Amino acid sequence: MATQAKNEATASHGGGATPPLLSINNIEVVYDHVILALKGVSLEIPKGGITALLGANGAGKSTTLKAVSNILKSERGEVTKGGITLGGEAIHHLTPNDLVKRGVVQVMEGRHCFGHLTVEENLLTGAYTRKDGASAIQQDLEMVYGYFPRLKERRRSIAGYTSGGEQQMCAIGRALMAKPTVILLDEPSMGLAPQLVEEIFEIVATLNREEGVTLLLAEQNTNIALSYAKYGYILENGRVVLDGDAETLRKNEDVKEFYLGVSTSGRKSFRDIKSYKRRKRWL
Amino acid sequence: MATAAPSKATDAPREDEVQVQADLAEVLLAVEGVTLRFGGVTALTDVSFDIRRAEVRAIIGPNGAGKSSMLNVINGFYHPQEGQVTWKGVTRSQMRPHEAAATGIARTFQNIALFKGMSTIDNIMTGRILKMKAGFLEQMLYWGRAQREELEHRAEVEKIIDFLEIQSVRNTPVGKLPYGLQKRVELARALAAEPELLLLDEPMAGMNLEEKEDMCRFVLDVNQEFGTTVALIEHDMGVVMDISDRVVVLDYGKKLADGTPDEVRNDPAVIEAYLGVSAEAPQPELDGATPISDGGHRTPASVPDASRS
Amino acid sequence: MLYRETGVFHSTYAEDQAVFKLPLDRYAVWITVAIAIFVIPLVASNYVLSDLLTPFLIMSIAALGLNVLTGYCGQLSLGTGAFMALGGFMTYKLVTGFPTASALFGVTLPDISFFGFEPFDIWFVFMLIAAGLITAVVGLLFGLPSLKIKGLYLAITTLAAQFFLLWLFIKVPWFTNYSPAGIAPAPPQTLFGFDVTGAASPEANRYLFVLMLAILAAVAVKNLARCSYGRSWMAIRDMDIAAEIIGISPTFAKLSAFAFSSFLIGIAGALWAFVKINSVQTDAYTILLSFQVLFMVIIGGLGTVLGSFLGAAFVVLTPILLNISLTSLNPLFVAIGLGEISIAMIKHIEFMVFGALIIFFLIVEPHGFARLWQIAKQKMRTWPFPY
Amino acid sequence: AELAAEEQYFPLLSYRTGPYGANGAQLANGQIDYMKLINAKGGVNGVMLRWEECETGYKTDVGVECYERLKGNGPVAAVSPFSTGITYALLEKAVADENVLFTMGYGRTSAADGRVFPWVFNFPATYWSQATSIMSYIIDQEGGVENLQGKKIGLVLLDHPYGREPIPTLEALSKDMGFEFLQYPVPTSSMSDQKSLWLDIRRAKPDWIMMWGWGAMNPTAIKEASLIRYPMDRFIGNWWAAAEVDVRGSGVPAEGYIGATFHDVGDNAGVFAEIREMVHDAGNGTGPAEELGEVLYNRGVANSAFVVEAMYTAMAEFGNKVLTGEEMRWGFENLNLTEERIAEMGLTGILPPTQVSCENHEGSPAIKLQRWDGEQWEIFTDWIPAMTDVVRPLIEADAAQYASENGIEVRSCS
Amino acid sequence: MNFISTYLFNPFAEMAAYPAGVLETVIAGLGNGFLYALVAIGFVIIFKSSSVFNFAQGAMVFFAALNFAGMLKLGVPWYLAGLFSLAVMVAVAFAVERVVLRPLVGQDGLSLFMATIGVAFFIEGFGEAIWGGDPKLLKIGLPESAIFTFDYPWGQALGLDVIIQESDLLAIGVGLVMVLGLYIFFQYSRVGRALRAVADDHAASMSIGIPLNQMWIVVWALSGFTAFVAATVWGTKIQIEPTVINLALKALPVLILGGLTSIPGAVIGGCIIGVSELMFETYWGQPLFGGATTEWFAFVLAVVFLLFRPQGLFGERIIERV
Ligand SMILES: Nc1ncnc2c1ncn2[C@@H]1O[C@H](COP(=O)(O)OP(=O)(O)OP(=O)(O)O)[C@@H](O)[C@H]1O
Ligand SMILES: Nc1ncnc2c1ncn2[C@@H]1O[C@H](COP(=O)(O)OP(=O)(O)OP(=O)(O)O)[C@@H](O)[C@H]1O
Ligand SMILES: [Mg+2]
Ligand SMILES: [Mg+2]
Repeated sequence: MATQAKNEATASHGGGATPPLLSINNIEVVYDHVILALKGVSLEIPKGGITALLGANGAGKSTTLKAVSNILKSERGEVTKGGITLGGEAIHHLTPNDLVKRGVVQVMEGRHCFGHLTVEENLLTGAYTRKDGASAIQQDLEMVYGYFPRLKERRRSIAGYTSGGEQQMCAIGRALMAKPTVILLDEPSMGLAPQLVEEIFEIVATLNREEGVTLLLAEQNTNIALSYAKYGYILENGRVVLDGDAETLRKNEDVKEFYLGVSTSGRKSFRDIKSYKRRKRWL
Repeated sequence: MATAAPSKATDAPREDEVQVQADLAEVLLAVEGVTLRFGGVTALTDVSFDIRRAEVRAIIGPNGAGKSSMLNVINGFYHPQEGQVTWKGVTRSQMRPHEAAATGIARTFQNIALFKGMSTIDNIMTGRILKMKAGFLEQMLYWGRAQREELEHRAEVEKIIDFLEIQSVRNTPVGKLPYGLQKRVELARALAAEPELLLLDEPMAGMNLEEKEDMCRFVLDVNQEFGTTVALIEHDMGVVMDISDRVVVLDYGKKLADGTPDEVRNDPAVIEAYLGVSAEAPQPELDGATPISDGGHRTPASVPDASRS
Repeated sequence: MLYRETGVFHSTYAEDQAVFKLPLDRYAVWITVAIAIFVIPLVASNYVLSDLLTPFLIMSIAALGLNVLTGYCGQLSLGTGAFMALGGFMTYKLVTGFPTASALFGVTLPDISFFGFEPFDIWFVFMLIAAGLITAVVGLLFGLPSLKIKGLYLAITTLAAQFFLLWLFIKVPWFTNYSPAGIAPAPPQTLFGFDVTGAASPEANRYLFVLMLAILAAVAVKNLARCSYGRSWMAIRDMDIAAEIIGISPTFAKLSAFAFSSFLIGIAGALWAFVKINSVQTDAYTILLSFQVLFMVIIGGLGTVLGSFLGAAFVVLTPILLNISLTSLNPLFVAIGLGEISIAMIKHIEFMVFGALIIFFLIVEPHGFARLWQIAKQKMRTWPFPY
Repeated sequence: AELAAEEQYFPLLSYRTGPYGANGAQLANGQIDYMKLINAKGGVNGVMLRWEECETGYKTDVGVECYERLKGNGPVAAVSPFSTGITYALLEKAVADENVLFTMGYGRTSAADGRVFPWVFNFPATYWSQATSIMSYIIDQEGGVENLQGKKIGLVLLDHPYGREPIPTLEALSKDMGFEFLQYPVPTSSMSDQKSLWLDIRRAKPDWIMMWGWGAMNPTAIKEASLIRYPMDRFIGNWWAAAEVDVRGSGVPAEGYIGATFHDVGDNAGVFAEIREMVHDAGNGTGPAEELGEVLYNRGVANSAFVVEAMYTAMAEFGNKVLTGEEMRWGFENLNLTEERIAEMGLTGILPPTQVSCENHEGSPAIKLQRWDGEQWEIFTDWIPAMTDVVRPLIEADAAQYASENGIEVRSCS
Repeated sequence: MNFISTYLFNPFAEMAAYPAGVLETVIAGLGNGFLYALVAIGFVIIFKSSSVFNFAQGAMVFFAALNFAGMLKLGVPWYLAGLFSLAVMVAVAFAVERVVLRPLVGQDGLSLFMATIGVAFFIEGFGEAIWGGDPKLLKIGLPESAIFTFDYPWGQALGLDVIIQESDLLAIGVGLVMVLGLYIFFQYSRVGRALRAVADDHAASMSIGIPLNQMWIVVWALSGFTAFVAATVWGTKIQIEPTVINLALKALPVLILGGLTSIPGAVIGGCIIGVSELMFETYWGQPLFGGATTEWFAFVLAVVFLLFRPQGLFGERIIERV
């Protein structure tokens, strides 16, 4: 399966080429019946690609991901317009469980480990939907420990007491245990030490390369996101305001200035920022 | 005041400034030989460092190094098994958190700890509770001192709100705010207490560049305007190196290095344990948020942490 | 845009801090109060006054009390019934022990009277407050565990108060002045020269008396809620660790909440005995009452004054109205050949419907009626547009 | 309204649900069946009876609400809450509304003092009287007061106003008769958990046990008693603790268990034949026809019968019309039931001969005792009069305290 | 001095004087304790796996018993009646999940707690509406008489005069079995682990594909089953009528004593409370405080315990971090 996936991965470079694995067209999300969080967002996630979802706080990144994985309901939010299809199949009616069975797993913003379970138990719960036997699960457990040796050390400790980073690893590891084909990563870099951020993205990249896992990641850290992603969308208060290949985005002047912090004048120090009122908006 | 951003920072060359502060300023808080254990885990082992008045002190280190625990020790939420904390000349091995707050230590939290059920303004007002003196009956009747206090403190809080530019969400329940704004409200709440020492636990986590820049501004202004001492934990090297005067590096609960940003940045141990190889030579284009290496050459198995403990 | 903030500006913080920021809200409240005071006593029947509205108001006071503790301070309590009982018994002891001011201080309040209005006939109110204070002290004692025990654990410990206190009132004859059956009659009381409790007093008097107290309680809670007390309570509720770290003493916040809430609950309990059932007996303060008050607070809306009233109305009135309507429907059932429904069956149906309603409303809006009301307003704001 | 004027109104505060429902239902059925009978026979001198039920669940606050709900719906004959708790709550209301409160052998004992409680009637016997009657039986069995010295007598009581009523009397008796008085309270909230209590009894081995129980408490008590093999013939329930439902519910034979009563068991009295014929056979019965003749059913009948008799008495004075509260009160206060009159109404054995007076609202208290033979009850004593000389002073003292606390001026009856 | 002798010395003197009495009390206490535990376990199962504090547990016991007894009253053989009652409990589980929990997914504990009270009201009313409110007997030939050791030669020989109610022994036996089974299920089975995960974080467990709805059906069915067992055992001792629900309240102190999330805890808590409350009532309450102390003793005892261990004896540590 892996090899075949690889081909496809290579085949669908830069998105669009083959029919997208996951496509979101023009969805509108409302919280509490009154708060309009997404005002018509459309994304196309090619199979085997890494797609980045960028944008300021409150832009609606997490909301988008939740809309895909269908856990909006539990936050009293609902998709009021538009639709989402996975490999051509409409999925708005599916339960999160169905989605995970179809290989779509979300790693939620802000970790969400199971505080009272040990790290290892956390990982094992990740494999809940799997039917391929204990040995296979054990294998993947080892794989995860391979990626995150630190978790191996803490396998017996109660997740609630581990540090922020450890929890982040735990959350990602847990998602891996489900043998996903699509991972929705919400701000994986948040609160991680630089070299860990690297590592995690390396791991993500490896997964994408080796296992042909498709990734949709919401990131604040535009810089690293764009250097790993193939394609990027920029969200601003509930709308897609810009999208394109990682390359083109990185070249884009506005992106450079507002998201990468490099302007024509080169990189400037955080000390030298004069006024706050620089915000330029596309909308 | 928010509009008139001071430009003092850029006038004086930075190195000197650091020197000046480092030498002259009195020690505001000193941590001596602190060791903190949780059952089996040793979060901190014999850590000592000091924070001088009016400086920006950064605490960095890999995840699980014990940074947050350090802050928790400083403001009395964790009680170290060994060592003690000297705060404004008074040495104590234990104090209750609200005492710490009363004596001028305020902080923000790594996993946001706002009062979800309250509006932004009320959250910030809680920061000033220590300053409110009105009695029960007065408040019950909303009369006399109670009313007066409410109004004057409200005025103060509004200043902070303008300063941090959160007017628009003044009356929104914080639970519904996006992450980044919540962080800002939390800072506002800490500032409302007019602290002498401000502890910030990863204030810029989960922010995009723009917001980080603003946050830096705020931190620096607070530090320069009111001379508030700031101790902050941050993983974004760009930020840390730029805005902090001195940096202490923790790794696995042990102090790894302590000094000016440049000293630290060039310390091989730090690079090995934390920054990653490429940190000192960032390609200008990819710099800004987090410096990243050309990736891949370090296999996960050889994560430095793995070898320890 | 039926209901709008636009066009309403607050030039001072005073205005912006006001309870009702919008004139619309302000007027609405004033009108409601005016109707409650001047219209209802005239139009409502005695039964409605004495057995629907009065109990509703008494329970509203209790609900306000519990709301301070559970809604604002986040401390779950199932001991309400017992604290109401304490208020009842204490008031009884006080009014029988010190029937007049002179009995206590030797001073007699001057009894001047204009057309039956006696400005100095306020002894009963003092007694109520005193009883409330005693309850507050006891409540504070039973609140002490809250410093260590949290959440449901605490809730269950409050049951200890419930059962222990009631047991005490039964076992210690002193509480009922050694009445053989352990039931104390509630001697009629007057205020400003009017009979306000007792079977002989006019229903309207009782209603107005309770209404007055309910309004006072509401105002008090509202004011505290928007001052530092209220904020420290809410801070403890939302995240006690953080609250402590930013300088709020949990001890003080929790205990003050316990004391004040018990104070209100105690007064409600006294009224329950003196105004509603004309006697003080543990039988009227069972665990069931504790739960009912908790319903009121949750169904009505935690941490809202309005909610306390709505919740009380729901819990007090629904069963009675259900029962009455079902009973009166009986002829209909007979007519359509269902045959008459026995009162037992009606009771069962009443239970079922009440339970179903609780669930229904929780599903419609888990945060209670008060929130429902907010959303409605929100809708009116954006009307005719959905968002 | 036009019709209502022709009808005397009975607000029935009944309870057919909850732990007391089994007992309450039979009482209510008896009351209603008798009223149906009276109506079938053309009413009380042409005045028809009308009634409405309101479920109190034996809860005081609900009872009060029920009373208030019903009281206005017609010219009230009398109110019988069948709950001591509710009775206490209604004491003042009844006065204020001028409604007779007829608490037949329950409620506030000291209400027997008609000078303080003009509107309350609790004949044929108060709890205190009943307790003394049972004591006289015990004395008789022991062969004289002197033999009570050092004997132990236990009271298993519902920890509720009702259960606590007899305590002062028994304490008084234990003082001057020298027996040891032991109390075994059963909490209302867990009536069916009496294990510890009966282990205590097994240890203390009281010579006699009286029971002031009600509802689900009774069967449990009887069962536990038989489990510890307490001699049933020394276990005496008051007349709310000795019905068929109580024993059958216990699921044990309980042969020999003794209970107090003031009326016959079984349906040999003429009235039952009439009820069968005119009510049940007419397809108008309230409960199952089998319950005719059962203890609580009969007591329900007795309750209605007493009220109806009071109506007759009043009508003799005020004419055959719907009666006002005050007139009903007069009727009760001047009630004088002779054997002849009772026989005339076919109530022989169901109503005891009763004479009420202005100061004495209890009549001339006496009880009979019935024994459970494993199948049914059978009465095995004649009337056992109460020790009025002991009880009356206590009653007057208590009434006096009530009067002073509530500022009631005691009316004179001479 | 006098005080000391009355309150601290005499009771023990009495125990010493009549040791058989102590034995009796302890056994009876254990019997009660296991009954409480049987109900408490029901609470634990649901709390452990959805952090919902299911107040309807008591009502469910009553409901199960009512269906069972009602069927028996209709002359249905006991095994059929039992099956019926069990089936109904499972049906309740489905209904609750569909009607109550699913719409309320992700709401805070208090709302759910409230909702379960609603459920309690409903099923109590529903049950009585169908089967009538009158007390019923639930007799299926389980042992319910009492054993007098004196009836046996060995008892005579030992000079040991003790009465043991068979229903107590029954309760103890059944209780032990239930606990063992459930404990293993939760600690070691895949579903059990998932259940604990759900309790910790609804959203997260959804995001990794644990089907909340099925989980809830499972746990509610499980606790329905415990309710049914409790009802059957209880039926041998008492009549089935609404105060059963109040008896279930006693499960609460047991619950917190053992720790809301620990099944073995529920049993040990049950034993501690069952025994100590009977001992107290017998040697202090009845003789010194006018009796009926069982009303409150359990709760007060629980408070005292909690002051020293805020999460109960075996409860999960309360995680306090910032
Ligand atoms: N549960 C909720 N109820 C109401 N509004 C919500 C809820 N969750 C999010 N929102 C609103 O929806 C908008 C988008 O939120 P979202 O969390 O998707 O932003 P985001 O891009 O993920 O921001 P961040 O980068 O800080 O996570 C925000 O304005 C937020 O206020
Ligand atoms: N309350 C606690 N109980 C047990 N262990 C704890 C507790 N708090 C922290 N620890 C342990 O102490 C170590 C340091 O934790 P800390 O949160 O200080 O790390 P950190 O430096 O803040 O990491 P990060 O940058 O990811 O937040 C971690 O290994 C964690 O498991
Ligand atoms: Mg997000
Ligand atoms: Mg940290």
